[in-house]
Amino acid sequence: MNGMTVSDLIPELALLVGSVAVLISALFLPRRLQPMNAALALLTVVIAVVAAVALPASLKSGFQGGAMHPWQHLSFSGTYAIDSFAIAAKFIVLGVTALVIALSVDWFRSDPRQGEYYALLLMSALGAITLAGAADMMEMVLAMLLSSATGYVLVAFHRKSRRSAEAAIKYYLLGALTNGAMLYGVALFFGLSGTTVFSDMAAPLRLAGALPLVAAWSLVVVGLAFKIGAVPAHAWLPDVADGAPAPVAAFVTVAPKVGALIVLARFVSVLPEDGAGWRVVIAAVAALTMTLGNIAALWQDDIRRLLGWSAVSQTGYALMAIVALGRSSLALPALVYFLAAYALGNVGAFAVVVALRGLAKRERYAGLARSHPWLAAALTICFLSFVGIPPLAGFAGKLTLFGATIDAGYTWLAVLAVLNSVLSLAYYARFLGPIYFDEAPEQSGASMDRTAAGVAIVSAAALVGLGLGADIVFNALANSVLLR
Amino acid sequence: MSREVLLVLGAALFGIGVYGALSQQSFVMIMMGLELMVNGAIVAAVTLWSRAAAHSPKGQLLAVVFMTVMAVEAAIGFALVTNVFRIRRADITEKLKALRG
Amino acid sequence: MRIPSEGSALAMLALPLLPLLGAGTLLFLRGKRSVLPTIALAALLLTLASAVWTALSLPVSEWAWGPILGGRLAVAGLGRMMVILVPVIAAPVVLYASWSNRRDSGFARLLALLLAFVGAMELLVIADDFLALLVGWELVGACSWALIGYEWTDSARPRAALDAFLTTGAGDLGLYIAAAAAFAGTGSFRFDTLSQLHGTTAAIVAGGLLLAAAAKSAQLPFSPWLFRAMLGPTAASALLHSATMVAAGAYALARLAPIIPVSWLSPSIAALGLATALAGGIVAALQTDLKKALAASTSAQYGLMFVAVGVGVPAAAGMHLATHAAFKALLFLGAGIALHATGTLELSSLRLGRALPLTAITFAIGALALAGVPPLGGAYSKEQIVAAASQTGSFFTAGVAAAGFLSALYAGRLALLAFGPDPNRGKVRPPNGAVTASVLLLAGVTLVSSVLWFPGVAASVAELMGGRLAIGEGWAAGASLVAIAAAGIACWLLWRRGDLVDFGLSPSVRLPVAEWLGIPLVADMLVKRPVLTLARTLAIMDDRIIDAGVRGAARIAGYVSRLFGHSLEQLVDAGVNSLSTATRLVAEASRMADDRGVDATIEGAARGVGAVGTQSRRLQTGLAHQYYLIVAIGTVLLIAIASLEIVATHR
Amino acid sequence: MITLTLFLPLLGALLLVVLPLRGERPLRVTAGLVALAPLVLLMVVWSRFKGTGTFEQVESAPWIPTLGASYVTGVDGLSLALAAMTALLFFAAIIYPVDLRGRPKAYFALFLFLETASLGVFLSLDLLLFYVFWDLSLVGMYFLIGVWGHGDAARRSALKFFLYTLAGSLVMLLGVLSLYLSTAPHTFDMRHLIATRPLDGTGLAATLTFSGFALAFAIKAPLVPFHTWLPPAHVDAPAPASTILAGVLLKMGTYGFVRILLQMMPQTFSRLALPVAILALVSVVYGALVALAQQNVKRRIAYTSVNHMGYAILGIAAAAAILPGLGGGFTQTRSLALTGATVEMVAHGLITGALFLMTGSLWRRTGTYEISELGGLARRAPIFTGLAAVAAFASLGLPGLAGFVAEFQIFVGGFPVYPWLIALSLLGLIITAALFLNLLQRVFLGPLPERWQHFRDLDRVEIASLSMLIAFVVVIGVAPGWLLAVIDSFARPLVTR
Amino acid sequence: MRVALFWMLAVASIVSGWRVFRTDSMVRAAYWLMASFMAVGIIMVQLDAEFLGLVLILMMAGEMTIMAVFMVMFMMNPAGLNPMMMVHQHRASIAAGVLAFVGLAGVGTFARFPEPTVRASGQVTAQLGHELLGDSMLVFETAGVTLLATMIGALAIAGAKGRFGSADEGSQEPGETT
Repeated sequence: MNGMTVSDLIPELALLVGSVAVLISALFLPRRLQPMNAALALLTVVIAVVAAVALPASLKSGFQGGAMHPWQHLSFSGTYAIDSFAIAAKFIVLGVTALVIALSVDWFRSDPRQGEYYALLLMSALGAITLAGAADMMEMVLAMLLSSATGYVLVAFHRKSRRSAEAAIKYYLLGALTNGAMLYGVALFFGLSGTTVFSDMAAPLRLAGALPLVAAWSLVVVGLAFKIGAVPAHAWLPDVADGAPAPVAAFVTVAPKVGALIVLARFVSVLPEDGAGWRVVIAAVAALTMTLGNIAALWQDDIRRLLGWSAVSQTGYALMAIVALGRSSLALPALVYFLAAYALGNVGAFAVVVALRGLAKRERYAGLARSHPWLAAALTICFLSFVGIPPLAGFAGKLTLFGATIDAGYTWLAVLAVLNSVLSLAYYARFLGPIYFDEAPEQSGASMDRTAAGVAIVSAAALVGLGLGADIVFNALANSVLLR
Repeated sequence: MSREVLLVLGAALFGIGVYGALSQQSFVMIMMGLELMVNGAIVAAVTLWSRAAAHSPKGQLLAVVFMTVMAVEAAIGFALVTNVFRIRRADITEKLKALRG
Repeated sequence: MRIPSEGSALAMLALPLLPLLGAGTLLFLRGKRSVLPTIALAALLLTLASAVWTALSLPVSEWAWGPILGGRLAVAGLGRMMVILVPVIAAPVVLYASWSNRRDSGFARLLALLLAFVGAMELLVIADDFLALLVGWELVGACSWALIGYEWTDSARPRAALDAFLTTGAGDLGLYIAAAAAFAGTGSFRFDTLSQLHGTTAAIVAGGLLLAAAAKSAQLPFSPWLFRAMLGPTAASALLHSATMVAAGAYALARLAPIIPVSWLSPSIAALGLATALAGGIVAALQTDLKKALAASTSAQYGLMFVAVGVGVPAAAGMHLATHAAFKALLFLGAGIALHATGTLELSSLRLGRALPLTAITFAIGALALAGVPPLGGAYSKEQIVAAASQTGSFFTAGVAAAGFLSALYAGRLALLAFGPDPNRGKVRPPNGAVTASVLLLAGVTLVSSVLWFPGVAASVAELMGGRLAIGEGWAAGASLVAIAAAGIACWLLWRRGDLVDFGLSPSVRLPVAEWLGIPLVADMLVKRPVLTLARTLAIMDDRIIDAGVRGAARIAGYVSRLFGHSLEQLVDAGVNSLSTATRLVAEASRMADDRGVDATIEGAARGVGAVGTQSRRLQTGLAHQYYLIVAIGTVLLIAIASLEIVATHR
Repeated sequence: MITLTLFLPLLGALLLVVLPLRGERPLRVTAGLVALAPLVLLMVVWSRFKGTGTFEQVESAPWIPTLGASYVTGVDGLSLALAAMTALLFFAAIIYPVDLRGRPKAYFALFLFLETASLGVFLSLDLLLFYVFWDLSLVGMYFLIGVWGHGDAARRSALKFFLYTLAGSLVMLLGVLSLYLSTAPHTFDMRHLIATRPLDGTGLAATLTFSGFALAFAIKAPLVPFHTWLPPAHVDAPAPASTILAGVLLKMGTYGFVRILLQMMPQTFSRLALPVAILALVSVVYGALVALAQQNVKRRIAYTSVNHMGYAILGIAAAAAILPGLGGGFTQTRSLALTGATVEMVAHGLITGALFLMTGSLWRRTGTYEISELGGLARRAPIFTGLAAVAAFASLGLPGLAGFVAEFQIFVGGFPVYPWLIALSLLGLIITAALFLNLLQRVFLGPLPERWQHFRDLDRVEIASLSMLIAFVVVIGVAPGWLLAVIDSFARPLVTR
Repeated sequence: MRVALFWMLAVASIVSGWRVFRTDSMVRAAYWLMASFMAVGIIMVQLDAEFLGLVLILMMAGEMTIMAVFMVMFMMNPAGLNPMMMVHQHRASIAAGVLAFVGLAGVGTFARFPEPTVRASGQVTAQLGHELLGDSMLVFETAGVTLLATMIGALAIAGAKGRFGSADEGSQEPGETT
């Protein structure tokens, strides 16, 4: 089991190779053909997806045990997990990456450095995927670093945009601070357990005192909170959603979050159940995050900021799964499903923004239902999915999350989440109102980005499909075990 | 050179770093604070390797990883600070508040 | 005499259905005015035929709405007389209406409503269970609403109709309760199971029934609704006061009071009836509007019937119901003719004896019957009530005799004032043939009722109704006759003195009494106004307070976001100076509470778009170093929560 | 068959969007035809209905087997009656003319979508499926009110409606989860939950779950004091939407009271029946009184809904109560109360639906709902007046019309259980009579103001739509046997269990 | 001797760390920071992590030099030597720093850590090498990828010239009108 099977890393390697290939092609392609890099990047993602699909199948032959999912194992001396959740995260991240690439084609068409953009995007996806699989403190730190460092750059990618630069620096400053804190926490963990591999940490940690343990995990959680956009390190999210290039905003509000939540799950499952107090703290963080995100979103007149804040609140919901971890068998499938739904919704909503060439102000959306009915419908579906209206995917996600939370004995958190869902409807509906109920002010000049519109519609359709076909996800994840 | 003393040293560097990161207006000075924090973490890592888990080479590796983090953050940080200064003529946090609310 | 058969059951169903069908036909053919009266009268005649058949065959038939709901229809007892009486009285009235209202735009509606009125009443009569009774009961009420509001362009009339409907409707609630209690007690609505009732359930049934009957028959304190009902067309009044609406109460009591095993029921009925008879008599005597005076007399006469039921001789009540129906319809038509001729109903300005001699004679016949002057049928039935009362003792006898005195007094007064001779009276518009015929018909019926005086006739009529008459004390009959004679003399003397209109009483005394002893005012003050005020208050409260709770929640969310934004900003700015921050926060909060709390009607949600919106965004200051502070504070909080949790679990 | 019934309107909605139909008329005709289909299909279902007391004509398919959720539909007496009423009401509402703001396609598509959602609530036998349709109905209604409502207030009313009822439905979701988690293996199947009643009794969990559901349904029904979303939503909604809102959506609340609370948690309900009944009584009297004070036609009718739904829930509570002293007794009357409550749901749907459609006609012609601005319309519109009078009398409970059949059964059935509450609730009857007759009098009777001299009577479509509803009101009022038999088939086994 | 040296270095690292934020110019601050790192580097050498210590010292020397030059080149005071004291939320920052120190020092002082079973020996660098290419190879690889990504990223942002002329050209939102 501890072999260094390079074949375990085929999806990751594909991304890496693809990224380098994009860089090289960017060097040689004439400017006119630079958008070809998008195609190359997309191809890379497709290869990675195929590899991720093939991975369990290829591994199955090697492991003939009687277990339910014999192919699940820890690789690279326990530092990297190959399990259902890591693979699910790969799918989500890769899917998001593919959609974001499609969003970027038109958006970055005029940018001469788009080759670097796609290369960095693939690297960032690689970071998120590695994060999801990380089963080692150092791997976790580096994966986060990879994801963050590329993320900062992607956010700053518009060299002429004042907002882009500002968003990037705030993103960076907050990330560096929390990362610093996390490093100290990781050092403490190493001291307490003598190792950085999750699977070897659990036993020694049970012997550790409460004081260093709390200090250590709190610092690590702060670091991860930054990645997922949870209180208290949430502040970058709305600013980045607002200032970053819209396709990048779609990406960085989703992909790192997926990886970080999975690794957070792995991480807390290493902690001793008693005496560490982590469950209550995560519950408190979840409660604060969802409430803050929703309250702050309440009166937003800018859809990009609104999506940023709603991304904060969605993090709060997702954290409910972490709270229920180990107490409800529903928790992890719910988390994965919810993340998939959230990813589709967020990308879909940003796709609408991209399709409208970055249009953000609420009043400019008046009458959208008439001028762009399909875009309006897609945005509506995304929003309603966020609220949790059935049969959209967001509903089944929230349903299972609430169920897991109640099952875990945290009914108050579920009740709070319900109240928050109602609150969230208020600001989503505040946006939907003008779209449907008002007349368009005048002919809006910008043409529509058709590819992005397609992405929006595909995302919305996928939300419906995922909602109706929820069983595919839950069935695949039933009886899966989170490796650590 | 007991473990406790070394860890207090690490904590002190980290604390100074926190103070610097929070108190400085200039981006570059903030970055210095952040580096000091990492410095503290490195001290802690090496200490805990040497004084608690010397059997594991991972402790050293941890310090390497921390240094990598420091280098990467510094590089990206410089790039971003240059960038924002170029576009916004902003060198302190107070000058960047277009994105808020 | 009983010939039950399938056909007779069908005939019984035809009793309500034929008139209703006729009403539908009338509405359908509303354009062809000329055929309408024919259809209406034909429907009534067919109904009459069915009525006679069923009265002879005594059909009984079960009916069901559903697995549980259902009951029984039957023509039995008093009903045998009633089924016939209703079309008999209705036919002349419809004849009258078909001429006097022929130019109305709602002519078809009027005839249809009259027919529907008959149909509903027939249903009420053949009901042998509470459910069917209630259905008929309510339909009668609805028809009377429509009839009173017939001339709806004058908004006073629909309003009067509403008042009448609500007054009787309040009583109807009693019938609902009675039905529910009867079902609870016996598991069925049927009358034949009522005798099984006992205890509270029986008392509830009795009380509910009495309430409903009192309201319907315009007994105290519900009597005033009849005055409002006077705004309806004459034909409607005639029918409503005689054989339908008002009759329903007395009919139901006469039918049910004997079989409900509740001891206090009969005395209560009698006492209520007597009180109404006396009060109604006084009101009728003092009222100067011809129709209103007749209306008051209706209350009084039904009071007498209640007395009869109360003292245990429902047959006497039934007999009086029949005779009263005939002469009261007659009197109302007479009043209608007077109104048609002069355009007024003020007693001081009528005296149409010379101008309309035929009408005067028929009116006089009716008045004599009302006064109880032998040998008219009205007199016989009233004497039977006196006789019945005399069985229970002198108190009721005296009361009934006094009521008889009053009836005779106001009957005479009305006849003299309305159709007395007036030498100064010029020409007036004469009634036409159809109207006259209808009046004559009713006069004929009134006269025919005199056959009751023939020995044996009354007894067999009573037997037909499933009861028997009381054998009265001789002195009682004498006293009654003396009272009538005295009233006649008093009437004559007053007429001679010219004081018959107002008895020389000043309006300030007479008017309140004549307007039903001030009951309407009291009801207005005690019921209508408080209810309306309550409704308005609640409506305002509903808008302002209950909803404000909800809006308040929205507003609190706004506040929270605002305060949150503020507090963070303050916190960030002030750093460790938390004390001053807290003070400022409290001040800010109270200022906002003052600003907003006062004006509770404004939607917090909408208001927030402006002010609160900008405030809540301050949460995100945009300043990176303040984000840092959030992280620092947050981390401390995380550790604090974790420590608390650990301390708590380890204790 | 039921599945077809359920999804035909949705299919029709998609068809409307896709088909290149232009202009209001062809769209209305198509939508009307589509809406006719479920009505016909439900008649077939009705004809096949056996009344066995269990769910019949069940159709099922796996949906999320891992979570124990499936697609299950079927009918019993309750759902069949309500579904048929729903289909009828939708047909009447869809063909009813209303100002479409130049967006006929969206209007009819949304309406058909809403029909699927509404039918789904009554026909699904899986809690999750039930919830799905429940929430979808909110969405559809939100857009109907927002886009086609009157004036600027409509948007706010729509949002208020959406927020308020979504809050209710999410609270219900917690209840659903609580029920779900109490089963082993976990399932959302209503039949299983009804048969096993896993969370019944007086424990804290059961009480909390019951309260959650009750709150959700009380908001939806609505009961005082959770009703304040209703008046603005009704006033600002376009008339056909008001019709559906009052006729169908409110029923979901009462339906939930029966289907979930009474059938799945009868013991808990019997313990908590009195508070529910008192709340219902308050709704009856309060709703009537507040309606009496309203000076806006639609607001007035809207508040009578509070009153009527109060009756329905009073009946349900009476049926639910098994008082210690009564033993198992009063089964007959309790069954009567439940039947009455169900008939009330149907009757109120038809009657108030018709009344709201009429307000639409009023609005089309006058542009106002203020009672004080109207009057004397009977002169120009006798047919309108006649139909309005019948509907008003039906609503105030005149025998021979549907409302009476419902309310009478509730009174009679509830009386042995809660004599005082029932007696007090009768007050609602007289107040309702006052407010409706006053309404008729002030809108249709009296002198005709100059400005309405050219008021038009109802046109043919309006008459057809309304008389269809009124006809059923009369038929149910005169000969309700066919309906009562179906309803009784579920009500009696339920209370005798 | 070792101990005395250690104490000197420890005090030096803290003091110079403190001086970073108490100096007049950024250039000086950079050199104070470097001094702090150098002291820590030597302490690491003392703790048998010679390789790491030296790497740290070399890295910081280079980095801080770049930083100083960088500040002079790009930032607001070209001399980079003018007096400056630019702080905000000062008391809160002090509180945070003190809290962080007290908390972590408390952990370091009072927490029970396992005692080392072996003492770090002379082969530590070799051990590190084995670990890098052995059990933690993935970590090593990830670090490599991260550095690669950093280079690409930093160049993409900071480089003023692209392959096709100015890097700024066309690098903006499609909806923006600049």
